[in-house]
Amino acid sequence: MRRSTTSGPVLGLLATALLASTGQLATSAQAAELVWARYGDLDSLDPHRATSTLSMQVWDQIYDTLLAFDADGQPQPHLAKSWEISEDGLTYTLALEDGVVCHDGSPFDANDVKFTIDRAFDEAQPSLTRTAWGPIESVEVVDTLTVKVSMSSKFGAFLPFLADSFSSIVCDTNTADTFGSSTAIGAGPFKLVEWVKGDAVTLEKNPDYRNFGKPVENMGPPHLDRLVIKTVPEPQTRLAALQTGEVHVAEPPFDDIAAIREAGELEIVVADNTGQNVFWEFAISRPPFDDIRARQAVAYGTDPEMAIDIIYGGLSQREWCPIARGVFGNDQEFCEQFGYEYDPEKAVELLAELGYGPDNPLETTMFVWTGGNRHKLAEIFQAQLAQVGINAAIEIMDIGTMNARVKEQNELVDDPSPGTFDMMTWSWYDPDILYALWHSPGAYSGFTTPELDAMLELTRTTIEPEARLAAVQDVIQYLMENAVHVGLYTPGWEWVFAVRPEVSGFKVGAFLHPMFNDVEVKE
Amino acid sequence: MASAAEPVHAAAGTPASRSFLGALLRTPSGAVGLVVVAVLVLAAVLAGVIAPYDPLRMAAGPRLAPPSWAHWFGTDDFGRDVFSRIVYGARLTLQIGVIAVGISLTSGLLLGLVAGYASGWTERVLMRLVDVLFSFTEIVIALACLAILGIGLTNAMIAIGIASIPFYARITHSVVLVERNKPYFEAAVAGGAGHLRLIFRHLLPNVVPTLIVVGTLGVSTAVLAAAGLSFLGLGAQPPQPEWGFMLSSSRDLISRAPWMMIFPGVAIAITVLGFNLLGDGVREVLDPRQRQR
Amino acid sequence: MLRYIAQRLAAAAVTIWVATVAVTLLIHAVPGDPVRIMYAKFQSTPEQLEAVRTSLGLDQPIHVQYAMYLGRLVEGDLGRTIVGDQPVLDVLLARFPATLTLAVASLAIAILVGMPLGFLAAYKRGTWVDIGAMLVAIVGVSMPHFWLGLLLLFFFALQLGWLPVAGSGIANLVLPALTLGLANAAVLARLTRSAMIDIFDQDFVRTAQAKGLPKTVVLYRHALRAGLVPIVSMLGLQFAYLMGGAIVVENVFAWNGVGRLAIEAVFARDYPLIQGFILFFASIVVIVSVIIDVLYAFLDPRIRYG
Amino acid sequence: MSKSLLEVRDLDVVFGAGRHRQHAVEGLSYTLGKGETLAIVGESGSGKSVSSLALLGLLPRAARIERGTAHFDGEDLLALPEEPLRRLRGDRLTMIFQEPMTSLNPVLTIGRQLTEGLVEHRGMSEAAAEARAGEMIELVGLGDPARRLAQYPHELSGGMRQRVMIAMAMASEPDILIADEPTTALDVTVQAQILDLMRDLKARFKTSIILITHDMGVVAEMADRVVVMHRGRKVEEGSVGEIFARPRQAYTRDLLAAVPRLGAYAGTAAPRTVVDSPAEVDRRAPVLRARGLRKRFGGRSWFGRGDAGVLALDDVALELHPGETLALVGESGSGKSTAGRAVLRLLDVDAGEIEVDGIAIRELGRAGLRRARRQMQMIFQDPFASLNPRLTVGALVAEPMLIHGIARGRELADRIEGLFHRVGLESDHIRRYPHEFSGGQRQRVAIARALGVGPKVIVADEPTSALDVSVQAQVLELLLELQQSLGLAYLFISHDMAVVEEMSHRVAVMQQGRIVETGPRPVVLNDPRHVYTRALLAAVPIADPTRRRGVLPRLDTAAMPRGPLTEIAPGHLVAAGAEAA
Repeated sequence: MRRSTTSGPVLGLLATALLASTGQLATSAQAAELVWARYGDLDSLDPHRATSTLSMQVWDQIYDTLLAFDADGQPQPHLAKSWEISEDGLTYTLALEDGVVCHDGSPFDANDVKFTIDRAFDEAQPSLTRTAWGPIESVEVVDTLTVKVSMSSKFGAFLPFLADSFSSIVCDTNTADTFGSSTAIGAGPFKLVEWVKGDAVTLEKNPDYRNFGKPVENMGPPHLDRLVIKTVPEPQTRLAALQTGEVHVAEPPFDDIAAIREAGELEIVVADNTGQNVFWEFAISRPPFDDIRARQAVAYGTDPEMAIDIIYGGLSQREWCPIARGVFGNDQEFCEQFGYEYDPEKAVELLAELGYGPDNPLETTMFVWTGGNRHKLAEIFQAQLAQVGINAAIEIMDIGTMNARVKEQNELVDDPSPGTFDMMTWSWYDPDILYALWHSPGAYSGFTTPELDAMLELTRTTIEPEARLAAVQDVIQYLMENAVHVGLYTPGWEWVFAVRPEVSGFKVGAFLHPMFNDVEVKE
Repeated sequence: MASAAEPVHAAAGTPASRSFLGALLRTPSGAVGLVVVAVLVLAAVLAGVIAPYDPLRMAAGPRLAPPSWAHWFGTDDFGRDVFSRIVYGARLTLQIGVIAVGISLTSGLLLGLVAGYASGWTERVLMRLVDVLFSFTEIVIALACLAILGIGLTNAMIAIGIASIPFYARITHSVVLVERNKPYFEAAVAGGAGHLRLIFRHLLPNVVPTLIVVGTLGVSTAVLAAAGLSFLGLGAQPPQPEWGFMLSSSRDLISRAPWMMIFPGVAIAITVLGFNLLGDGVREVLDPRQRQR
Repeated sequence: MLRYIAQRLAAAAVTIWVATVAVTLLIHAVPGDPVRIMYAKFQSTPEQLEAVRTSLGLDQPIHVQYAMYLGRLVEGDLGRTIVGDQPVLDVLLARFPATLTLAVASLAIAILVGMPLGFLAAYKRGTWVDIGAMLVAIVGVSMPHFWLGLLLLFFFALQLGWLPVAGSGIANLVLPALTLGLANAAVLARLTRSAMIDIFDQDFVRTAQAKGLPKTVVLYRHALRAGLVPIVSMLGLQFAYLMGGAIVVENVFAWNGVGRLAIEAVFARDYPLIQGFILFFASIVVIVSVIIDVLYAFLDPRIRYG
Repeated sequence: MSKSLLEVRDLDVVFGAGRHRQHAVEGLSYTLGKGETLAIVGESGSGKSVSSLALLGLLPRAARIERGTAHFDGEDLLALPEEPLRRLRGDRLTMIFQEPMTSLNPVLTIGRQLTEGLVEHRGMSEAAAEARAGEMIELVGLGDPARRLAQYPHELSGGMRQRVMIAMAMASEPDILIADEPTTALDVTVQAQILDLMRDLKARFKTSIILITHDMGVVAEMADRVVVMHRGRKVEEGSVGEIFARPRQAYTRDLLAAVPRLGAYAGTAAPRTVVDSPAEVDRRAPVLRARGLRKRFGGRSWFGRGDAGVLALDDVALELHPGETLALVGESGSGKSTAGRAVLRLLDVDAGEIEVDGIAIRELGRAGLRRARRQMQMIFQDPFASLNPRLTVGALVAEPMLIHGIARGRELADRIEGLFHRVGLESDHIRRYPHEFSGGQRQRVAIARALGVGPKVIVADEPTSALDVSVQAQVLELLLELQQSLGLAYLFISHDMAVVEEMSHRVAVMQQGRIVETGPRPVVLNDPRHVYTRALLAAVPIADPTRRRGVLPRLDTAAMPRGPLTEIAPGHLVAAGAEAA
């Protein structure tokens, strides 16, 4: 993109405007500031009040977690330097690092941990992710730096959860009404300066920060003075802003990635181990998808390989499994045996068995959530399905709405309208997600059977890796054979970053946690 | 002097007649508007014949191909033919116009007629309500309707229709007020005419010409509004070849495939312009006071 | 005059009151269970939903709900958003300055471009200047805001690289304000022209001419001064129209105002936020139109001394 | 006759172009002497206004001068470029217009509008101009200059505004004042005052006047010489005495003959007979009787208090017998139209009784009222607006008959045809739309519609005031003929005393909602007892230049007696306290 170096704008107003913007740039360079532009804003600064990736990525900067994922996605000690698990597997005793302080200067200790967990289980306003914490019965402050968590049953996914942003530790000084909307006190690498809703979150360096287990080189406070996380919804706008230097890091438009790489100015960073998985999921409580053949017809009738190729141009991969690559239990070869290779004729056959044909297409609706070009992907699937005789209307909605709508669809047993299906997405660090999704009553009140419940319970209570793998794979096989949870591709959202050349040290950790601890902006 | 009023009545009195089309074609705006609208209708009716490709067919050509002989308006990111999509889009556009204006016109007409005819408290309450809704502005009412009805093109049409009811009610009401204070109305009352006769035989025919003008102009507003909602993602859903929706999908590709942005925009602008001109033309024919302007 | 203002204020109050009723009813017009649609994040249990219902008062009879709503409203409490659980009023107020900036800048452009154009066209009625100006205006009226926005974006930001594409600074204001301003200038030009033609046809303009006043005096002192009265009276409507356009334009340019917020809210079915937005937006439009009505009264001695 | 000041030669003014080209003025020539008043008379469309506007370069956009000269002070006004013409305009040549309500700028003060011309043309300082404006305000009889100059037009009545216009036009002591129907929009008493004022100022400033008017009475009052125009051409020109006494052209003669003259029927008790065996007035029982009518308009607002509104009817009583015409006379705002509409229950009065043919109309329900409306019909003032433009005149005439179930099908068609013939229209008119008819024909349609249901009472609200005099005469003739052959009773509402004299048996004079005098027509018109009636009659311009009236005293409406009516002679009632010496 050319920037105006000629005499330029015709209007005085424009000239002033330009001066203003260049002026801004000059100051930003001096203050070691980095601007990260994202397609949307976070929902809340309170980790218990939102579930979006956009929110989590901000929490990561403000708060810290007891454990941290290493580059391979394995949970490692972080603020908790060690832990003990009782014989029966029901009690976790965690020892905390000494000398950590919250942003307001108060010491970070066991009380903060208890405050956070109690808050998550608050009767009136429980955390949106309460169940992911596991069957916690009580939290006990043993001493300042020791905390004991008791479970009512064994929960294999507890430690990985403590490395996830949903378990961000909220300091116990967050008692103001404004917490979540204009104040947030954590122990993370950056402090909150200001959140202008819809526009930007401004953070500044936490000079007291200490890193124990995060997979970055810098063990002290971040090099950046300021981190500004801006909302810029339009991909083209983000790209333009990247090119002019108004923004340093952003997700580029997918269609331009090839060109960006060719131009070579901006660096393209593709995150691995995102834990993200995109899959088909059906309202199985009523026709047409109460019949497995209808579900299989959708699976046979769509070609994810071709679709992601067109839309993401090789930046995404075909995913056969219901859980993402890098997550315990993912095995492409294993999953592919039970998968559904693109086979339109087979789909037509199955539909014919059900009484559908060219004159009597199967009518249904496909839910898709906004962003990441998923609506375009959906449009391709829609066209493919039309060829086998499935008329799928597309409804695009935000992820929160989609969660609600999917659940509602499953619960509408007697509704005369045809059941829907959806391109659901989940990002999780452990196969325990399958328990959340499919163990009765199920996150979406969807497909459940007693035998699946039993299989899922086994994945929770089996801690020994070999045995757990077998248990997980049994579940995978069951889900795929029943065409309940049909994997499509991975990763699925916000995993590509374009980074300006003057920026170094930008990393995206496992499960899509961008980390700015090592980042430096050259003059 | 009464004679000054004569030409208005003279032309206003012309019954919907043979000469109307002729008169319309003699006004420059009416002629251009009529041609544009005729082209739109033809495109909608004959879309199957005119469009070289199936508007939904992906990979009808290479992806993001610039305009060429094979693809006059280029192709989109799925390799669909933009020209064919625009031609088929005319159908949706006409539907939007007819349905949205149909809803708002009939409801607004009824409301305005009743309010204007009833007078007294009925009128005050109804028109007060209409004023209130009016100050909500159309887009907000449309958004509220969509929040209730849910997203989709049909719902968008309904929402736009509902949102413009206050506008049509106001216009109808103001015309009814003028008409019911004219002596001919009083003459009909004096003749012993009842409610229905007064409303339908005397008021309605005198309100209709104004509403024809407003309705024609209203089609352009409705098309714009629907395109706007579709652009925001609240209206048409894939794969509908709705022009506003096509524009919104061109946003990410504006630098790589500007033709995806240019042609649907031109189609909307020309259609809206056509209905605006047609409305101006009809007004010129029906209200000659405007003609001197 | 005072009575006139009192009447306008009373009318405004009625409008806002109806708006409060409308937004209370809105939640009940939603098909299905609004609470479930709003709060059915994947973990919520029936008990939690029931708790939400009680806390929102949705288990109460509708008039009680309305009373509760009004009670909270008086305290400035418009409820909390579904997405992110933020106070609705805070969210709206945080975004409003951006919308106001855009609206004022656009209105300024619309007035500076549209009024002179309409005035010129009316004055040169029937000439090529008039036809040309009105052709430009009708094309302007027919252009979708968002398309004009995209075109400006394409040429000024992407092709010429003169202006930033999005953001919240002064430089970023130019394109959205230009888009919204020009589109409204076209409307205003048409309105001004027809108002001025009405004025030019008035007897008193002929009187002024008959007095042998120079053309400029006839035009400015007599015609324009009197023409301002109907034109200003239309500005209220114009502003409402402009605010409506702002909703679209904000989304084109990622301008961080209440319009973008509203669209996000509709997508997320964030009903408390939608309710708050409607009430807020209607109030703004009503307040502005009261201000314009008062301004109008100052221009028109028939009201000023009425 | 002094030497000529303005000489217009062969003036052609044309509207439109091509197929639509139309002469508004064709070959008009006249001269205007110094200090002379020249009246240009004609009916609507005669080109009388256009010809004068052309002189000042104020033609409407669609019109243009094709030919002619107009020499004024050695220069041809028609050939003069805009700038020098502008300097003459408003200074040496000034103009006043018909509509005082709209001819002043509503957003500028009277002072500003009065002074700006002086500042512009005479180079006066603001202060000097203001002083002069104050003088003029006094001169036109407005008084209290300081207050007036600060006022806005809407604070003044129509008559006062016309005085302001005159002050504006005369402030520069112009050579020529062009007055385009200066009193047409005014009530007759105000008209008389304005005419007096013009005469007075003319004498004072030695100004020549071009007076454009359709009113032969005003011509007779004011003019020295007369130019009669018809369809753009000059028909006749002569001194006012010649024109009235010995018109040479048939058109002029007809025009003069059609002018109703007050006093023409002073000697007869009833309107002239136009049929062989006229129905007599039946004095046994009134067909219409109203008592104690009261109606207040406005006054209520959302904020309680507000103003008290206008009392449009205040204790009004009427009685009308079969075959009789009761004329309701008064100026604008007197409540006469309200009274007419009230007796038909086209509007509801606040109090009072109304009986039509023995039926108490105010007590009737909806259905009863509809039935009762067979007995009473109305003819409206504006024939252009009183016919629904979207229906054929046949359908319009048929409508009341259909509603009242009087006839259907073939019989209805026959009746319609019969009615059309009855009012002097042709059978092939039936299928046409109102706009295809002239004003007079439309009024005939309206009459046919009223007649269809065989009413006993017809309320005629200024039925001819929108018509040219020649057409007016024909319509009046028709009304008389219908009354005398059908025995109709007319409530005849009019402001025109001459027409009233021609048409009515009895007269009721209304003023500000009250009847101030009523009685047999010859008695009231020949021997008026109420000051207001006298003033009304005195103010009527007489279409006879030999009988010019002197300056009239100004009327003090506030001091007029408005008490209850008392009978001073059989059937002659006057508001109490009105008995003057």
